[in-house]
Amino acid sequence: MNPAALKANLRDMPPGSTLLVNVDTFDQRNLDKAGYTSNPLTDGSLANHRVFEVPMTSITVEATKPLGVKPRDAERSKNFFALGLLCWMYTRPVEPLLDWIKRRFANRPEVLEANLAALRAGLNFGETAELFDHPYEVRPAQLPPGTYRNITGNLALSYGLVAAAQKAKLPLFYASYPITPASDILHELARLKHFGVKTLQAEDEIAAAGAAVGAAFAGSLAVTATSGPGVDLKAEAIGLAVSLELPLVLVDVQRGGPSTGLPTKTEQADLLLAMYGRHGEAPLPVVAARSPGHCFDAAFEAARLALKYRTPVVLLSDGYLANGAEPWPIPDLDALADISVEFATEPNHGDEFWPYLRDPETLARPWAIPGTPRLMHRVGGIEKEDGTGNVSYEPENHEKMTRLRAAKIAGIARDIPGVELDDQEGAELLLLTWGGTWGVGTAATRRVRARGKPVAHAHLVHLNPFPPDLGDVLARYPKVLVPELNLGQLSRLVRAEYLVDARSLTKVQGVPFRAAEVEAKILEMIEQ
Amino acid sequence: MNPAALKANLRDMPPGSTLLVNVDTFDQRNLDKAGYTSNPLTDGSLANHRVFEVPMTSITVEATKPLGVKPRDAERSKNFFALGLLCWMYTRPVEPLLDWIKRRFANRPEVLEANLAALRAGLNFGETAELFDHPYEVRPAQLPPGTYRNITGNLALSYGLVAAAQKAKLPLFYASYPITPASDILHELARLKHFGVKTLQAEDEIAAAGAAVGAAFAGSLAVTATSGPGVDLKAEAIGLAVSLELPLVLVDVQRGGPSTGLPTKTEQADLLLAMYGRHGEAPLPVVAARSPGHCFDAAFEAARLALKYRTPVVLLSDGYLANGAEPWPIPDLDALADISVEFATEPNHGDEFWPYLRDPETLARPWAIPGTPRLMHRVGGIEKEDGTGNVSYEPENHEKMTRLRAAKIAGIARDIPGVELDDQEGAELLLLTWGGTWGVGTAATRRVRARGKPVAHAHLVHLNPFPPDLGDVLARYPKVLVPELNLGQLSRLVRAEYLVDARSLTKVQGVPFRAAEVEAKILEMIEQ
Amino acid sequence: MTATNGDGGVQLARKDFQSDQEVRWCPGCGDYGILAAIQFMLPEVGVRPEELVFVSGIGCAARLPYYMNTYGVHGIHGRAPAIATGVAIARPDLHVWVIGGDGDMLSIGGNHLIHALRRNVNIKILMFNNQIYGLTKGQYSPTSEVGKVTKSTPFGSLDQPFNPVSVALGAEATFVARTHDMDRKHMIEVFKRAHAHRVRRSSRSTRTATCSTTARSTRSSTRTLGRNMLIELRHGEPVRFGAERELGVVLNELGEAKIVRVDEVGEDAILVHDERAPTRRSRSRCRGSPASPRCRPRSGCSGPSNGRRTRARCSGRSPRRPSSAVPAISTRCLRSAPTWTVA
Amino acid sequence: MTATNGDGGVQLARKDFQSDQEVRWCPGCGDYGILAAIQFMLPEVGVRPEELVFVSGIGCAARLPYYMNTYGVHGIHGRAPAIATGVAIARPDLHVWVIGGDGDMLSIGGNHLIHALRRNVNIKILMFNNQIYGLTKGQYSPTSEVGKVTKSTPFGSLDQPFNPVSVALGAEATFVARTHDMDRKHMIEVFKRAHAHRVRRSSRSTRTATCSTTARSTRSSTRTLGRNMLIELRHGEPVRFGAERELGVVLNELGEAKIVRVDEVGEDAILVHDERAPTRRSRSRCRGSPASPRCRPRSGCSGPSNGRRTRARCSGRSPRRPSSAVPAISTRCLRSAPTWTVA
Ligand SMILES: Cc1ncc(C[n+]2csc(CCOP(=O)(O)OP(=O)(O)O)c2C)c(N)n1
Ligand SMILES: Cc1ncc(C[n+]2csc(CCOP(=O)(O)OP(=O)(O)O)c2C)c(N)n1
Ligand code: SF4
Ligand code: SF4
Ligand SMILES: [Mg+2]
Ligand SMILES: [Mg+2]
Repeated sequence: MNPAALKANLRDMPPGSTLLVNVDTFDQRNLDKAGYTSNPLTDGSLANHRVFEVPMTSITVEATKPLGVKPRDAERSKNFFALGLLCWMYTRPVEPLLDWIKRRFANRPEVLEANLAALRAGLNFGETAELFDHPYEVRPAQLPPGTYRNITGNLALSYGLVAAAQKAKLPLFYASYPITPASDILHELARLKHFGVKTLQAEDEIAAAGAAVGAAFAGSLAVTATSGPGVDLKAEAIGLAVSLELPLVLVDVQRGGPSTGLPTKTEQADLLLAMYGRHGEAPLPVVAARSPGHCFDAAFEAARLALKYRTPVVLLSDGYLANGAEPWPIPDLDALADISVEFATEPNHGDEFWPYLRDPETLARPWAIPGTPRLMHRVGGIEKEDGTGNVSYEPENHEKMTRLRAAKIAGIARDIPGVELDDQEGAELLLLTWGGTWGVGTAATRRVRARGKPVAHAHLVHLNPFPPDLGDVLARYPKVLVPELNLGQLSRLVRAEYLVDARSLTKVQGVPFRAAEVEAKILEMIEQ
Repeated sequence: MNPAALKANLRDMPPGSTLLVNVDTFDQRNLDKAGYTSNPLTDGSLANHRVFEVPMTSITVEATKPLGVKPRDAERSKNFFALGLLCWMYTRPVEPLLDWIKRRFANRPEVLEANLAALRAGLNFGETAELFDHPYEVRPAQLPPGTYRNITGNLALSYGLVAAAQKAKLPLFYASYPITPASDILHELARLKHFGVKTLQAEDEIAAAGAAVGAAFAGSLAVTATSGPGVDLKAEAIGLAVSLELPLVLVDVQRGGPSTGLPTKTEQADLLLAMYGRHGEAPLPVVAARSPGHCFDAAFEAARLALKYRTPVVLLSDGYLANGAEPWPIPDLDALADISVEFATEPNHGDEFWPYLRDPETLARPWAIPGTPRLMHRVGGIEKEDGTGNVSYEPENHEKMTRLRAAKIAGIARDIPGVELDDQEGAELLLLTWGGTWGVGTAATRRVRARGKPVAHAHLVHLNPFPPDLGDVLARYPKVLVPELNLGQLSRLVRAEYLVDARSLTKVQGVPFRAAEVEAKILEMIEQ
Repeated sequence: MTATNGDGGVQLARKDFQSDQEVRWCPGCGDYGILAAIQFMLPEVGVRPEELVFVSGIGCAARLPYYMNTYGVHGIHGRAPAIATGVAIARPDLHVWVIGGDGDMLSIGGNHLIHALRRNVNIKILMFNNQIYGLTKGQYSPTSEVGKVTKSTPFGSLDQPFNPVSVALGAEATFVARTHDMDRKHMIEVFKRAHAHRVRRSSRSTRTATCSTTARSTRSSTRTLGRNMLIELRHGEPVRFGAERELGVVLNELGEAKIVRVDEVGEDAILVHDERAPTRRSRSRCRGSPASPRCRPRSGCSGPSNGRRTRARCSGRSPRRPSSAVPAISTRCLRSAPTWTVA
Repeated sequence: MTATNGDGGVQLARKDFQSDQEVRWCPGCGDYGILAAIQFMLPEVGVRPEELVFVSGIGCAARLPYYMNTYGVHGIHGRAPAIATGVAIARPDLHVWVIGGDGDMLSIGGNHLIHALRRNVNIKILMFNNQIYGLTKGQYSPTSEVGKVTKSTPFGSLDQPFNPVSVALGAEATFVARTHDMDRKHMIEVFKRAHAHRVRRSSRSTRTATCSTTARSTRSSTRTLGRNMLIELRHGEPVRFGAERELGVVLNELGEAKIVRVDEVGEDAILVHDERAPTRRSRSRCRGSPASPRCRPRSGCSGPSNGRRTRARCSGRSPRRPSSAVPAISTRCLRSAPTWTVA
């Protein structure tokens, strides 16, 4: 789009839609011509849309130059550049397009070549610049009353962290290393320093996690975010945080793996990594967002658990949620829970301060931050004596501490809501979703019910510990189906925990399920 | 021990026993006095023992100097230094000893102080120098006929790797970063360069794993070993090896966790990490050694699977096996299987070479090493097109490749032996062990049977994939007990896979089970 | 562009080193020039495609191996020097080149880089320094100048950048050079010297002949960047530059480099470049002077260019808990985008 | 050893900085001296225990925080500079010290070290350089000299060591000093300067006042290591050393440092040390000269001392598959320990 096209079409674009603008055309002359008094790209008026600013003209000119195409003529191939880029973004096959172009311009070989070059340049631009987009399947607009804005998952997650810090009355410290599709959280938070947010672009993911541990020790709400490969690298520092029992949120915006995999595509294949990706017995809570807007709530909840139980928490998002957008009812911040915690200020054992003397209910240890007189203490990753926190190699103590750490995390089950269950009379099959498959799960449930077949749907936000009643809920249905964008990770956890024959519907294509796919599988299982 | 004591007592020391020698006394004069013509510490004559060389005299002198003790008098406190060191090594409580010393020397305060200082110096030396020892419970000497030597797990593992390289007709490339209790593998292999072994002490564990990937690409049998924290760090590079489908062995000599944990103590808590400690769907085979000598066989098997299926393999050992020693029947190298694989030498798709064209049976891809004309190709961590190996973002291709990688690993089940089952008529309970609990499992089984109660014992060397008949075996017993030095990791895998109510007996004390503990649990479960 | 192999006989050409994969950098990206220089250089030094391994990390630059008709590993971010070390130790018969960007090599991969240099492994390392993270859409890198406004530093970056040559020399590198993507001739010359730098370890009689090489290539899309922006250093020649070579470098008594007009101090006063002198180290540091051309990265990887340029990471003293002076995130902020109401 | 706090009034002593934990280093280890120097220095600069955070990685040196009655984090291997960066950014009001060994800081932690220096974060880094891995029982470290025989290098190490000062300067460190565990006075002086080095970021008007500091401390157990082995550098003074201060350092026209007899060249020819001159870099590199004392590490952490000293990593050209020239591991080898037979 150029300024004129933007002006003409903007009112027809629903919030959350994606705009591809040709920045090369946004010069003063064109803006004036279109009747803009300020540049819409910078004045915030497009904040409700996902805007990709691409220098289409100049890249097309460059791309066709080797063919001897003159800049003026190249301009005309620009649309093919845009087409190429769209193919990339929506993962559409290119071959039919190529055939069509070849037929269409068969008798004008120079134009054909130029258009093909432009198309390829568009495709390559998407790949090279790691552009990321999937249309988030917006829920039908039967929205409850309220005030909405459009929001992407990454932005909602950023706001959720800031809100949590505020409700905890703590500064927010955010350290990370850029990686698709998590980078935007860094970009968003870096702009919010006036809210007491400090951001650090670290030299790598290990340093980012290390810095977060340091900031947590120093009394901040410490957060680090990354995607798959970065989670691998942070494992050791997260294990340290488990041992130090310090609050910390690790955000994993999942993408296609293994290894570099499909960096711009979505997947849900890091659940078992979140659960078990550290050496030794190092349990921690795992929370997953279910929609772009829910990233706000999930971030808030992750921070709450981290602070209250002095533990690192893994918050799972994915590329689909992170870059997808949906209408979001703007929360009333005053209505959000107070999640503040007390720093220790006094010795807790006679004249002494014992950093591992636990709260009998939460099993959390006291948080005494540097600068507090009389509470000086040292913490480290070597096993600690129960209570004093001194280094201890004593066998029984290690057993005790290992079980205490596990009990602390397991005990969180008492502090989280029961299963979100959408039951239906006569349902024999339970559809169990987690994370980004919630949307398609609700849609598929609706569709199955519309066919007159009963089905129940439960969704898990908390993946460790599970809601306390999950075992009971599962036991009520003879059939359990878990649709997952992996090879069956939640189903393994559920099977091991409850010995329930949970079946998987798996898909690993870098794109979300379609409702019809889940619907078909449900119907098939109901028939069986 | 000084030279004289060594001379006098050596013949009474069974092979594999631990010798604590005071190096300060091994000067020429003392050696001559004891009648040694060469220094036994360096001439190899103690190779059958675990020798700890400790400068006892000088440390004791230094430790007592602040008390004003003269060097000559300090000498006499030396035995208390040795006592302290022994307490550390055998994880014995110190308090009773302290009480005894205090009573014993109550009326000679200077001597008391000196002895206490020496005792503490001994304890601290053990901790500071990360000395590692557990007495390995040697099996009763009903050994079958054959030629034996005494061997520690780390040495057997090193030899197993060298033997595998030889039987594969490949050079062995070993890269690692020092860490207790895995360092000795580096020390051993560094001495074997005359067998074509190349060792690299890398700058960290990531670099060690990266170098191993490079060496594998270049055509070596590539191995990297570490312990818990190092496994965390290697995750990303191992994920790369999964994606590149290159042979590589990752050895994890498990120790007490989480974080730095108990670096000199044993544990079995990295099984789930080995299984799931990488982002995305990145399955790989897992093999575990069951005794010090078996580390040889397990290393050989890990190398075999890695080479044949072009995959990284995790080989699990633990501190108890690594540093424990047992009599070992020296294998006949000629009798070991030929595990050599062919490098690709010719284009495999017309004139082209396709690096991801698989062997239809093993699903392994060809291994074409640099230097081979006409087979130039590029591999990378981005998803690859089936066959050509070119970068591909195509959804169906990603699904296909993800399932192919999983099928390749799952297919290994056809290539491994069935469950090692020690059944007994009438047994209702199956004791299922893995790794270092094999020894105590056999002992407990013997003890239960000696009481006239039937019990069956199965041991798993292959943890992924499981032996093909494991499901059938488990189904035969109403009760399954899994003793583990963790919080129940194998039992989770078995429950998820077979929906069998496998119960755990867990212990996390940094020390192995005692046979009586396992026996008691078996009896308890039999009664139920 | 064919050449005769040193062994005599074998004639290879640029195309022998080009793979069948489409080059996917942004049109106009400086990486094209570097790729071409490598592909022109290789036939001239007489090495066969199968003897070459190109190892890279992740980033735009790190795509290069795909475009070479040689053996290649596109590895993981930052670890290319480690992977290459494994290749080179396992196979001293190969020629191993390491490719990466400034983020790949100096941020996440800094440790592997300095250790590879120190170890003097038989590899050649090319860092493509565009002073930005290209692939991830424009965050500042360890070579970005102070104050740079990028997506991750909307108020300007605070960190002192590395001077890659200083880092390499501080890490005991035995061959370091810097060249420029717009100067194909100089690039090819530098790459040839890198290729030839395969010495025995100094005076010690090691049997594994190893060396390491770093070339630094700055990319630019602005074709207007002229010769007079660069100081070309040649062994044994006075350090002069400028359109008319009217400028030169002198050393003061402390060993600091200064830029002067040659006619004011006389030709004899001008420093003569000595590759082996330890003060080359000082000269690598004429930062901010024309010696280090400031390149405008390609549109594809540039950060926001019109943000406000302030330099504070956080505002003022930082209380442990936000005091009332630190505004709380407010409903107003969450509404900073247009809102609508459903009734 | 008490002192008056700068604020006036508060009197603290060494014991106020000593924790109740037993110090567990080997008797005679050089780390004791460094610990004592820190504990003597702190009361003199007037800082309160609760304002201090000691952050370390893993290793013998890294145990130090346990012995300080301050806040402390015993972190994970190599990551202390990163953890400390988090503490310092979150809390500019604190005094943050980073402690680690040569392996911790320069091997696994090299990248965090150079980035912490480059970023000029408000931390002070002390590296205890014993040129060996102490805790893990004696493998060579990145500062071990070429040819060192250790457990992991039975035939002698091949790798060129880092010069820590060069690495730090190459990484844009703003304060670098080297001192010695046997010289408490000099140590305390250096630590005090490190403590004081808390400047505003050069000329830019940043509000967060940050700086970083590296002091390097070599340990030695040999009490005989005398003054005449060291060159002490003092700003504004000629660089002279030796028992009688009879030796000195001059700079030749290339900026290279040379050791000369003072009476042969005259006092005026001797280089005057200027802390701010860029060629300090060259002088950091008088390696092998008396400027870098060779320390024998403590028994507890020394490697095997009587192995053969050969320097090859592998024997000769390295064929892709072992040829017949490479002996196969044999039953004889597996039997290299005494064997016995059960019949
Ligand atoms: C472990 C890991 N962290 C982060 C990333 C994301 N990432 C890919 S390339 C890159 C930096 C690219 O910058 P540079 O190395 O300078 O190369 P350029 O694209 O500028 O050529 C980053 C942060 C990744 N792929 N892996
Ligand atoms: C990730 C990880 N890798 C390896 C180790 C094992 N390790 C502990 S300390 C150390 C090196 C000690 O050397 P140095 O840092 O020089 O300290 P010193 O003991 O000599 O004071 C190593 C390799 C570890 N704890 N963690
Ligand atoms: S994003 Fe930048 S570095 Fe990457 S291809 Fe485009 S211009 Fe080149
Ligand atoms: S092993 Fe070495 S560094 Fe460690 S305490 Fe002993 S003497 Fe000191
Ligand atoms: Mg770059
Ligand atoms: Mg050391």
